[in-house]
Amino acid sequence: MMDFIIGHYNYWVSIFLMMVGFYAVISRGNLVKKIIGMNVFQVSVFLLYISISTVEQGSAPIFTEGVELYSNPLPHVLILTAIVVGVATTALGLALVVRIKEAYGTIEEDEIHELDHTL
Amino acid sequence: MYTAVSLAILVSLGLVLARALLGPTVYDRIAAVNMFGTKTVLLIAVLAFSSGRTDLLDIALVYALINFTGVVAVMRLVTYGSFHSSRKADTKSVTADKG
Amino acid sequence: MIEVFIDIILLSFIAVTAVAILRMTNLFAIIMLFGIFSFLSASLFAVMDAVDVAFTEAAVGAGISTVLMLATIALTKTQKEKVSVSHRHWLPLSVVIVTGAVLVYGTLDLPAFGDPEAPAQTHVAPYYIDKAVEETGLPNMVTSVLASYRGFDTLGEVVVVFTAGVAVLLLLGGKHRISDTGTNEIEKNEHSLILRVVAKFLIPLIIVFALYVQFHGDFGPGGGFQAGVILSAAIILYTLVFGLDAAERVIPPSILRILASLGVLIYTGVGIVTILLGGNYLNYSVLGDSKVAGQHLGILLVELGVGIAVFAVLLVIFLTFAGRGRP
Amino acid sequence: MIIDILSWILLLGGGLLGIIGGIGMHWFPDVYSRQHAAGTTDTLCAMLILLGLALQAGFSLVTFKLALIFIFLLFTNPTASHALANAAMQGGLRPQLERTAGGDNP
Repeated sequence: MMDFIIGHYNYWVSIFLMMVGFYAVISRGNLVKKIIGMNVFQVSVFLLYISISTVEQGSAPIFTEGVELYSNPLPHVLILTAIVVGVATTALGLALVVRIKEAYGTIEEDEIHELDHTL
Repeated sequence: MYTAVSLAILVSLGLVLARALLGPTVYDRIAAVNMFGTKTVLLIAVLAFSSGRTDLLDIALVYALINFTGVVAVMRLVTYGSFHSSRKADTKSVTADKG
Repeated sequence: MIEVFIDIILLSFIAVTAVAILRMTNLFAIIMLFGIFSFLSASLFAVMDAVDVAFTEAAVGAGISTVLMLATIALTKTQKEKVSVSHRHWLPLSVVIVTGAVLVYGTLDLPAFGDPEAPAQTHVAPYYIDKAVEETGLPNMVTSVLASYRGFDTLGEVVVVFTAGVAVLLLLGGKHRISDTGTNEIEKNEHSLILRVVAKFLIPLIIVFALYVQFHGDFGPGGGFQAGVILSAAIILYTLVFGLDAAERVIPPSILRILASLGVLIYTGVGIVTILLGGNYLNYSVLGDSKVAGQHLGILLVELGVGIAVFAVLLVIFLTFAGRGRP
Repeated sequence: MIIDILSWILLLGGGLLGIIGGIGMHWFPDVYSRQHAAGTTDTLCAMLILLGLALQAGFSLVTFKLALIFIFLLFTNPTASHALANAAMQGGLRPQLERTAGGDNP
């Protein structure tokens, strides 16, 4: 039982983080908060991938003499690029938030909807 | 031996995290983030030795360097209100913080 | 054993931090906590043997993303999230709980953490682990998979980063005047002497370290993505301490735009050269006298292109954010 | 052997200081005293642990990297503390000079 919990704890925390991020995106009205929630979601996916790539007693995937067991390098590659792409897309989202603020004067979703209706 | 040290660092990480969560002012949080960064550097350095993967020291080095950038950015925002002007901003709005 | 223990403790910390991020309403405090969140995730990657990933997260999370979020806070002049009472919280909460429960049910069949017999470990990964060192002559398998085996994938990612940079420029790049900054003051830096002296000492070291990461990436953790991020963090530090105008004198934005395009051009250009030399697109084996030498040269060039592109794009994004609303 | 014992003492001392610094962040009543507790212990803790690790590593590239981390932390940590205290002062936060009656300070 204990082994099962330790063996799946990583996945459960990833899912928990994913749901926290998801909740922040769907329940909060503030756009910056939504983007931060999206980032939390994103990090949870990274954690899940890296958890899957880990091999017990394995070494980092850099060739060294006398090491036989390495972690899986493929998820590392995917996540490494995803982190940089993630920050670039976050910047794009934040730029949109700045423009929304300049156009509407607020970054609260409710107020933006109200302004849209009154126009 | 490394185990004891990493445990000690984990305990202090927990305490610092609690300070970052509790606040009460922004400056407490900034100090907590800075200290958290240093402790992460140490944790990774100790981990590099306990697992024999000295490549990890490069990561510790990055943290030691980049953490400073973040802290300076926060200071600049708190003091000047933006990244381009050098006028003193009205900082009351930032410092009035209730977690 | 101790690594599993550290892993569990750090995961618990990260869960607590995420909940705190969700519950807080002060955006400034949230961004501080997000910095801690990223520290924790990078430590977790390091514990889980993903050295290169931890490297990237360390460089991105501690510097760039915090700075960008702070810039947004400054530009939108919003410190506090408004919590509306009328929001019905039960609907999103129940959606989240149901989704989470389904996902947890899904994990029950997953192989345990660190299982060497898991399906993910038995398909394509053994090929990379066995052959990568022999075929490319590089000890760092992540670099050879990134730049050679999955070169198309990485090209796509670089183009996405480039496109995001272009989009940010289009959204925020134009001159935008804010009415309340009427006084035209001379940019005079009032930051304390200590900060300036220490920054002068640190910035060259960061740049040298970034170059080390760029060219040592074939042998140890590192590579173009990490080096580009670290290099742009150095210039961001310069901007923060010496002012935006000084930074734009050091690296004019027009040159940065050319550099961003140049990085992508180097990457695609290497592909064209391999076609002209009679190989497939991005098959570096034809570049050198022997297959291994060609692979080595190709990976070096491609990583250089990635480094230049990432550096220029991230810096363009930061300078655009920082310069928005400048009188 | 002596080097081993010495490095263990340094490592343990560093770990202990880390915990003390963590407690210090909760013990003191205002930003400045908390920052004092955090900043001073933090730098010394880093120094001790890195020195202890360097003794374990012997003379190699690893020691050089440790020395670099050491130098960076030595420069950036006090600077960050200084900038923080400076920003707090300019932000209008006054240090608490009197002891509060019901506080948790000693």
